[in-house]
Amino acid sequence: MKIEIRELPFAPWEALQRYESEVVADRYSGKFGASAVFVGSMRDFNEGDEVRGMTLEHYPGMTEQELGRIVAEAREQWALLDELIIHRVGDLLPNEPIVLVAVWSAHRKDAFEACRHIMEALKSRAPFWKKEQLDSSSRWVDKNTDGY
Amino acid sequence: MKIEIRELPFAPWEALQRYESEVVADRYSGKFGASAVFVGSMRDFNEGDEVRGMTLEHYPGMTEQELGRIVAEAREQWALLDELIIHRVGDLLPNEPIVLVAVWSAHRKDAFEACRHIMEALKSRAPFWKKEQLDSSSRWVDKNTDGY
Amino acid sequence: MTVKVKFFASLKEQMGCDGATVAIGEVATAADVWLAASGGKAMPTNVLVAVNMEYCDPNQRVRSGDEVAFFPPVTGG
Amino acid sequence: MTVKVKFFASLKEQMGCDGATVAIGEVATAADVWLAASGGKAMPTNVLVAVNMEYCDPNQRVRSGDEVAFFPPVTGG
Repeated sequence: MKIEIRELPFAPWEALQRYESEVVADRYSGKFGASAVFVGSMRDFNEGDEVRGMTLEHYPGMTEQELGRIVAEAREQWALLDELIIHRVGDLLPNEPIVLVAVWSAHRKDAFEACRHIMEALKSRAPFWKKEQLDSSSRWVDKNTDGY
Repeated sequence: MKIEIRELPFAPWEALQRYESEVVADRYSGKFGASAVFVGSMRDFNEGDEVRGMTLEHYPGMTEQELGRIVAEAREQWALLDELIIHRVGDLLPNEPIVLVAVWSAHRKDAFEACRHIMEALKSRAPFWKKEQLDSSSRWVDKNTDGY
Repeated sequence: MTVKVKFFASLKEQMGCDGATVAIGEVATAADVWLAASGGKAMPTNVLVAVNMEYCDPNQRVRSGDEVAFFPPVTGG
Repeated sequence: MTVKVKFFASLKEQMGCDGATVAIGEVATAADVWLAASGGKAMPTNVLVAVNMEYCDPNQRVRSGDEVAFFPPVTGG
């Protein structure tokens, strides 16, 4: 398992390629029949307004711990081999990836369900906060919508 | 949308990186908030036996058509921006990726649900057949298990 | 009329060929094509049928020149 | 005893600071810490509370040296 909170932009597919070849393929060669991935990227619109940029604040320490607890809970419910979570903080521009959640499992049902569960739990529990920059003002995002 | 049936091995994360940067980011810049991906890889065990290799047969023409119909149905049910499906045929070795299903959407609910739906429909309808090579024999895979 | 018949995977191995052009009477269903192509064998219940690359019921009417495919449950992905 | 208080995001802006070390009586809950740190303001109903980086109820007892955090609904992902 790897959980990374980072200030700098990241390339999700390259990060997956690297993590899978360096870690997952090494430890679980021939065992991971299924991987499910979600990538959330910054859109340039929200609630009817054009969004120029975004600042992501987080609670250092608690964020990593809470994501670790979310993954541990998922492991109790599904048969997972490995997990990778990357989340941006700091200043973002439209199109930039915000979050990556990836899981590897022997079976596709576990991979699909655990990936979605981890993502929804991240949205509702991990201490991150978004502030959107509009043309001439900024605003905190109120709350995340339910994803089910 | 791109549907590719290929004889040669493929690197799923590199294929995603390429398709997203060349096609999706170009057409839907700032619009795709969510992408969901499933990658199925060949395991080295099945039903208690070690599997040494696999041959994937398909029905050329119908396979592409059926996958196109599956994507069209998904587009009726969910708000999708783009889709990428890659599926191997021919001779495979353990660890090699068999299938990639990726969808891009503005919203994560649509991305998650459409990706899983397309994958399950592919499993139950797309005309592919697996033959496993064991130590000293080979066998056709009987049927796919239900993924829900 | 004639139709083009195709078999795939384990069914291809059982039939010993991947297909044939079959002559059949003008009014015929996919099931009739199976009987003509298989030499009268009963069609296994799990066999899937496609006419012109679309799934269909074995009772579907076929027309001259149609491609009629028979195959076992699919196992891709 | 003293506890370390933290505020985040819009709450940090409203409070005008990102935290403080607060002196409070020996028997105190997270809600008591809020009152001491906010100068007696009522805690908004949507505020989340974490003690030592774990979510908890505002009524949870705190101990000397605890880190008590208050923040608005989270909006990551």
